[in-house]
Amino acid sequence: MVIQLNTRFKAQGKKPNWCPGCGDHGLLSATIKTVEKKGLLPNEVVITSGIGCSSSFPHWTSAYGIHAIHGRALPPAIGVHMANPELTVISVGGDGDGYGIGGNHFIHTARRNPNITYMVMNNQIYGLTLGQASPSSQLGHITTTTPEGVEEEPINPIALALGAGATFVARAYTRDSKHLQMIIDKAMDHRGFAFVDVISPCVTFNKLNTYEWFNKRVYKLEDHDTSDPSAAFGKAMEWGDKIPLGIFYQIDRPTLNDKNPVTRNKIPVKEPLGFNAQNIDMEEVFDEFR
Amino acid sequence: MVIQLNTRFKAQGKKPNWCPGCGDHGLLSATIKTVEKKGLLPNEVVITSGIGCSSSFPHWTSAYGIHAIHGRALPPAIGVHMANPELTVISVGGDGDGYGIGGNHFIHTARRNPNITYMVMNNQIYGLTLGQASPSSQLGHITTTTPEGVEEEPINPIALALGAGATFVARAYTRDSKHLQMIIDKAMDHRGFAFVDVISPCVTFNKLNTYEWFNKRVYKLEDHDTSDPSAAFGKAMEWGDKIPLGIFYQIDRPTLNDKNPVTRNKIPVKEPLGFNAQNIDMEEVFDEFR
Amino acid sequence: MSDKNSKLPIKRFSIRYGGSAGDGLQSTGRLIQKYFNKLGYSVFGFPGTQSTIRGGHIWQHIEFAVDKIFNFSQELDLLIALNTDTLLTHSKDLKDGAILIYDTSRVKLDNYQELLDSKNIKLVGGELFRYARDINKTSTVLAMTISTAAMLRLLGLSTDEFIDTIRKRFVNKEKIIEFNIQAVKKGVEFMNANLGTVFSCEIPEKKDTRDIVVNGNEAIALGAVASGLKFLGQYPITPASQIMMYLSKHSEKFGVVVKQAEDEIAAINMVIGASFAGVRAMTATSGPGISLKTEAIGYAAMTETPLVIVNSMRGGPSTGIPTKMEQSDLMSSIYASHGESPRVVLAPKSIEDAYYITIRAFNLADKYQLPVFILSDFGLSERTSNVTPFVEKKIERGLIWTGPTEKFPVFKRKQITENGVSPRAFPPTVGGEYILVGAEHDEFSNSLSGNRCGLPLSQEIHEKMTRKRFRKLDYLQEELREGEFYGEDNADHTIICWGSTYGAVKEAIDYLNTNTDNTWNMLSFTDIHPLPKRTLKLLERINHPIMFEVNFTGQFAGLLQMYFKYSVDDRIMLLGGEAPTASFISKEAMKWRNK
Amino acid sequence: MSDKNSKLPIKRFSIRYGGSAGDGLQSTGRLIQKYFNKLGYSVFGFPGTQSTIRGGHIWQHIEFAVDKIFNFSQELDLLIALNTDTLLTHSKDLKDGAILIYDTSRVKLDNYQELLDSKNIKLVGGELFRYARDINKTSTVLAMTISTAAMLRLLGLSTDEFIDTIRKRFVNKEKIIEFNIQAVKKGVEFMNANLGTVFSCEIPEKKDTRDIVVNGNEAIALGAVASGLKFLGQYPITPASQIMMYLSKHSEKFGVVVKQAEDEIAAINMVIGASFAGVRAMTATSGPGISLKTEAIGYAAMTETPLVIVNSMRGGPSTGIPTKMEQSDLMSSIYASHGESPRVVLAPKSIEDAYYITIRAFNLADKYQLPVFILSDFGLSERTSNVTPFVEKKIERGLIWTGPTEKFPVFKRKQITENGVSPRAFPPTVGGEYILVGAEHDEFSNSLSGNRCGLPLSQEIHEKMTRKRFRKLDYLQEELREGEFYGEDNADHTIICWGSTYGAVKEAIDYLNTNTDNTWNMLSFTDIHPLPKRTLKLLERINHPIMFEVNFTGQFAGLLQMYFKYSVDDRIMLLGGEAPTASFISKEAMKWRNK
Ligand SMILES: Cc1ncc(C[n+]2csc(CCOP(=O)(O)OP(=O)(O)O)c2C)c(N)n1
Ligand SMILES: Cc1ncc(C[n+]2csc(CCOP(=O)(O)OP(=O)(O)O)c2C)c(N)n1
Ligand code: SF4
Ligand code: SF4
Ligand SMILES: [Mg+2]
Ligand SMILES: [Mg+2]
Repeated sequence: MVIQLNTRFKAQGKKPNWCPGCGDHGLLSATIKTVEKKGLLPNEVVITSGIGCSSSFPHWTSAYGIHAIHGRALPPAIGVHMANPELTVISVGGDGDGYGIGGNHFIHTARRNPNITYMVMNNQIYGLTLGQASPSSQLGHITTTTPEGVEEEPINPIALALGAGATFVARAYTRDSKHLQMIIDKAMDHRGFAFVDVISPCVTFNKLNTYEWFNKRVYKLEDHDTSDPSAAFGKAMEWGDKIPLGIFYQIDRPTLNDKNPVTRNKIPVKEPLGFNAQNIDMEEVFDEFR
Repeated sequence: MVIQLNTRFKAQGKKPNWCPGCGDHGLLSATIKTVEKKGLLPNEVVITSGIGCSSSFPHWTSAYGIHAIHGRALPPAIGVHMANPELTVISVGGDGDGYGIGGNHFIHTARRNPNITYMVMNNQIYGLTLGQASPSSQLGHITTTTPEGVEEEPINPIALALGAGATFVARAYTRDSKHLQMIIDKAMDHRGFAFVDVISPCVTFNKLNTYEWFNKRVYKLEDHDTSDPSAAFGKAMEWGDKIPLGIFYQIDRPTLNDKNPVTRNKIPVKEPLGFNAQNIDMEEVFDEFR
Repeated sequence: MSDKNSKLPIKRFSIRYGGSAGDGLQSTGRLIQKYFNKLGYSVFGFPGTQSTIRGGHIWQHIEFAVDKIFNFSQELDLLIALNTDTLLTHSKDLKDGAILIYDTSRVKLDNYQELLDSKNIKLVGGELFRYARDINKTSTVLAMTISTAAMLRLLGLSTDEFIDTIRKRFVNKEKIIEFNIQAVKKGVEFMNANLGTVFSCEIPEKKDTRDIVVNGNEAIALGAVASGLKFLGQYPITPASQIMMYLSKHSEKFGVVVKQAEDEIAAINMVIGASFAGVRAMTATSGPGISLKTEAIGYAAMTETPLVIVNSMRGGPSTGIPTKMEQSDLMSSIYASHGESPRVVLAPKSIEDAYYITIRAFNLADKYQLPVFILSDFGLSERTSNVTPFVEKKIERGLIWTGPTEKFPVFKRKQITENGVSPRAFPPTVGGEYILVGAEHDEFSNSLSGNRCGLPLSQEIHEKMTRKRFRKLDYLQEELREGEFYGEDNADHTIICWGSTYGAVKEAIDYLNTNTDNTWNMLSFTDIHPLPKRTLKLLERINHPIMFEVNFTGQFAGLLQMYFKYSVDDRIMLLGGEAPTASFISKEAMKWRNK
Repeated sequence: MSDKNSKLPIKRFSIRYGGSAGDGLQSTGRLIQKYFNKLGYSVFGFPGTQSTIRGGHIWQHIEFAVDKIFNFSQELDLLIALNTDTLLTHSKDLKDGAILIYDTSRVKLDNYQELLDSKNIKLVGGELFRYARDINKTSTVLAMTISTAAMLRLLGLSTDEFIDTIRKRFVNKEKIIEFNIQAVKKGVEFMNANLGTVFSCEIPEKKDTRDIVVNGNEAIALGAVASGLKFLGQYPITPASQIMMYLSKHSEKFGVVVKQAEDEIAAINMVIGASFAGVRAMTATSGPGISLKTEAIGYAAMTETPLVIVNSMRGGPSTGIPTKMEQSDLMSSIYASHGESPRVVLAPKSIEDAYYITIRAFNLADKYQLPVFILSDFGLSERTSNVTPFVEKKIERGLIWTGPTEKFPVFKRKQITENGVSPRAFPPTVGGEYILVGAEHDEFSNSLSGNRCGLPLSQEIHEKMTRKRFRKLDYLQEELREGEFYGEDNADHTIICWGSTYGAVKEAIDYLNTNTDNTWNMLSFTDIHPLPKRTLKLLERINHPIMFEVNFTGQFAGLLQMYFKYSVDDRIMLLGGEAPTASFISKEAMKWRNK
């Protein structure tokens, strides 16, 4: 009985249940292409997500995955990553999942700088629950919970990530698959927490921020100093007639595992269990208590 | 039986149980002075907090207060504020409470822009639980949970507040009471969410970031354009040999209650209860279901 | 084909539409019910939803009758199949001789032919989606209108009133109205070309009804407004989102601040703040949200903050089966939060009851200053039915202190009283200033967790305060509703149930009493916790108890054992997400016939 | 004063220090216990903590004896008062003729003089804090050393070994050692000038003991490392923080990744991820943290992810009395999270047991793939005692799939098996790829909540999977420990208890059997949920059951009623935060004497 090594990331026999035209299809295929191009194998990759249309993402791949509870894509990713730093860990989710209920994990993961790629399919709406306003819904957007239009300033994911201390901050757009793949590629190459806000339109519930709406607004960052926080923050403020795509900010900082007393030297999952197996002298341990 | 109107904000017969020298004493007295100077009355003010040494703050005043659960100083403040927009609402807490477990409420309250003043007594440590690292503990700081020193980049509260879309962002220091009072005064005058990161040293558990440490580092922002987000962000990055105090950023934006369909016109707590009392024709309401 | 003379007379008729998410089953379903309601029939609707936005299989049950319907039937008189999964899921429920309308291009009968034949099903096939596209290329939902009009023709009912209903629904959307009118015509033609009118519907006596067609969520929302709700803090989640969506829509008019929070924790803590400030406040969610609110629920109980919490239960645990029905959150509602804290749990039995129980929930919360759960479920929140227009009830805000009185010269927020209830004051009441606190505290709400914790007085206070908080339950249980019997007196068998399964069990009891030689009754509960002490008297009247609840571990049975030492050893279990029907319950109950 | 010839012989001696937060009671307390341990005595320590950092009243109990101590005594032989609140709190517990050492400038005897006189208390007053300041101006904690040395003098014990203990504790801190040595001298002088040596301590047989002095938290942490813990996700909270603090300290050496999370939700979800990746993982907290973890607990149960969750209970509800003891989270541990999900709840009875139960917890979690609670409490987590050095036990990791086998040729993460346990695979196992999911799912862990939810197969799967998950409890209950009797066989009265109150009840049973004409025994439980089925057999051996648990609603009694229809109508209640003592329990139990 031998198992064939699978090199294809596309799930066999399962088809995404996203609406036709949903932006999420775009991120899925760009991700599959990128990881395959990088020569990764599905068994070496763990994809975590929360809950939402977008968060069903792991199911459509053949990698290992954690379809966690709502808003909690990142903490299990950290757990996986520290338990076995050799695995490639990717986290995905929606704007509601990642910027709404999961917002705290987002900002704390950013400053921790684990070597994880986090991509948020931002459709500025709660898709799975049928179209309520999300924290990134545009001011004035009329949704099922905002009959007079959204009254709260939307979250600015790029600015937030910068403010939280992320070391790689980018935006991409599912309609531009080449660029998206390039960004995913760079994000995955980045040592540390790489965050990508992925514009991924919801064709069913967001009739405002449509492909057409974005097509005429997006442009690619050029001549931009990605190491300058103030410049990055200035660019982050741009959202309206012009919407920049690309890498806003990238710096080098030791990763979480570089600094952790255990993971800087060891792969925890490969270590033996217990005192004796680890050659720890129990008598010495007990001496503290005498 | 007549109750004497109390104009003094200091709690009678209760003394703060903070350690002698704790920075929190400074914020308490500066706040009391400022609100009294503004002519506010204790019965018109509600102070909310979470859990921590700092969060016992409301108990030492004679105002109304909500000593909420850990990390949840802000949501009840929003509830109070929207139920009765005539009240003055102040929220306080510690760095663990506000930037750690409560981080998500912090960023979402910032973008919502309710007319609330939020002051965080930042001592870069978990005081009440006896000295663990907090999210704002300095890199390398040796605490009871970081025997080799903090390994995670600390949160930058000013940058985070800017990234989250706060309309008033400032830093003050409990050792400079005059300046602190000035900042509290301006924060309370600000229409919208006013956030103040208050350096408030813990003399018992933080032996690193002491008064001496701060005294030689703090300086006051001058010639700083408080309306420029990039400039504010640049200044926010400053933390080390030089630590700026003052207002980093302040802009005018409609507040939550300005835009809410109910609170823009009404004081909910003063409205009559039920359909008929509100002169709502139930038949008309039911018509939708016929 | 022209109408035949001898039509089948009907008093009750059950229809099921099956299709894909996105086919518009639920919205058209409501229209059809409004139509039958207008004609004076009792109507009942129930959706079979999925947590997928497009594709998959969803369904909509619609039933109408001359007499009041308490629950939808398992057996179908008519099945309208817009996809093949409809047959997979529902063909087993077709009655002998029932009718199947189906889309010939989407539905493959092959695997079902034998079954359909054996049941003598009348087949009416047509290219419903093509007809729809012929009217308007992009609007596949017209297939629903076409099949509905075909159904009306089958029943010999006028389509004019149906068109009126459509007009009202789409007021000012002339194009849509026009398309629908064409679709109605097409549907009638289509049925005329097939079976024509087969049934003769008994005409209800009720005319010009003022009944309204609402679902459980709407009933709760309306009940909350009638109670004086001013603040709703909520985070979207199936099947509770609709409460927020409905109240948002009318936020300004109803004077209800609706705050969609960043998560469920923020939502309930906002509500606590609002309640502290003096307004009536509520949060609504389902299981996952309740789990997140757990800590705050204990805080509300400890601080004695009135709060109404709607939990619309769905299949669990965890994400579970989020668009299906289960009654599995009973114990977790009673025991949510660490430590010991009192609360009330009410489980409405019907849509009407959902409205009135909401009013009771607000009154109990205010009078006894504690969190009150309304335990709805997917089956109740999403079912629709016609109900008599709701009326307002007395609002009781409990003990509110606005200044010194003889009894309360000084304000002590947690004053220890006989029934455990203390006065509340709202800011800016002068003299009422106090700090709400989740640590144990004295009568003035001064926290003990600082300097005074550990002194002998703090032990005494904790014990006194615990007793005070729980004493409220002793008093309030007296005003709770006790279980309600229905069926034969002193019956051989009693089915015990709680909450939303009331209607299904009731219909089962009628069936069992008619169709078996045993006598049957039911004892149904809505006020679950604390169970009124006099419940034991009711239980003692039972000869043979059978528990019916939609969960695995038998939670309510466990409560009866724990609180009354009353054992129910026989139970009917349903697990799988579908709401119960009378025929399922009857069939299961039959096991004990003559035992 | 010089030593007298006739000294009081003692076998057991109880001491209480009372002072303010910041006086160093707890750290010196541990030193003193290490000292007695070294001499071969059994020791027992218990702190009376406050959630205030400075000031307030805290205390430290220290007891030593020739024979094993199971719990600290209520009655005191010696009270060392560093503030007046010490008298307020503890003077009532002084034995007749006991000794009071006190600081004359801080302690006002006035209000207590009468009581002290009536009890013939020997007073030894001195300016302990001034003596301390005389040695070193800033180090008031030296007052603890001074009074301790005075105590040793009183007992006629050598101070050399005590100085050794100090040297070891402050190794390389010569200044501190020097100050302490001066303080010891001062203390001896002080006592010589007062009572001198009053007692003659029986010398224990045990010599050169290798026993260690640990508290419950440390025992759990050590047990976890012995079990192969690799990942601890935690957020600070009393009284569980110490677990994280101890493991952080040795993180590198023990190979345990310690991640202090941003909140309890992140902590447990990190742990879930780590467990998924194949390591043994744990989270620890107390009530408020458990409440926040509620949603993830259900997710772990649903996804069958092994997990050890320490809940060190404290006084509730809400913030409650955070530094006091209560057993009030039993029901909320069993029912935490919406829907129905299996879990195991173990409550260690002693410090030794805390270590060994932790190992069992990890083995059960892995073998049955579910969350296992360790229900400690403030009383156990913070008590200290000498225990035999712990030994390692077999580690059982359960069914792990690393490639095709005859029995499992294809990997199905949720394969339905006889005992409900399915194989697990960890990344990067080839062929083991699967998605962990909280929605209901099939054997391959494919989610049903998307397109397949609502089809008949999904009902079937939900039912099968629910049964599978709960079947694990049926199997595992067989390997759980049943209740343990102690005391007279077939006794007149049986005190039933669970968890950490074991020691206090045990001592009470001894007392009652010696001092009453009734016979008494106890039935103590550590494995609480699921209660082994054979428990009923034990219960049937009881003549008159009395329940003792430290909560208000009688939670364990409720469980016995619910699961075994076994009624315990008499109970001893303790509420107020202080850990129980044998004399409290005996006194209460006496009520049933001769009944
Ligand atoms: C604790 C909890 N609260 C609420 C929900 C309901 N819920 C599921 S998905 C979702 C929002 C999803 O929005 P987003 O993350 O933007 O994903 P999208 O569907 O738009 O891709 C919500 C509120 C839940 N599953 N769990
Ligand atoms: C849910 C929950 N988790 C943990 C705790 C324990 N706890 C109380 S205060 C605190 C940290 C306080 O730190 P900070 O907010 O910085 O306040 P400080 O004491 O430093 O002023 C913690 C972790 C709690 N009370 N509730
Ligand atoms: S509803 Fe929106 S987000 Fe969800 S699958 Fe459809 S298009 Fe995508
Ligand atoms: S421990 Fe620190 S934060 Fe707490 S009161 Fe003392 S000085 Fe202040
Ligand atoms: Mg979205
Ligand atoms: Mg702090």
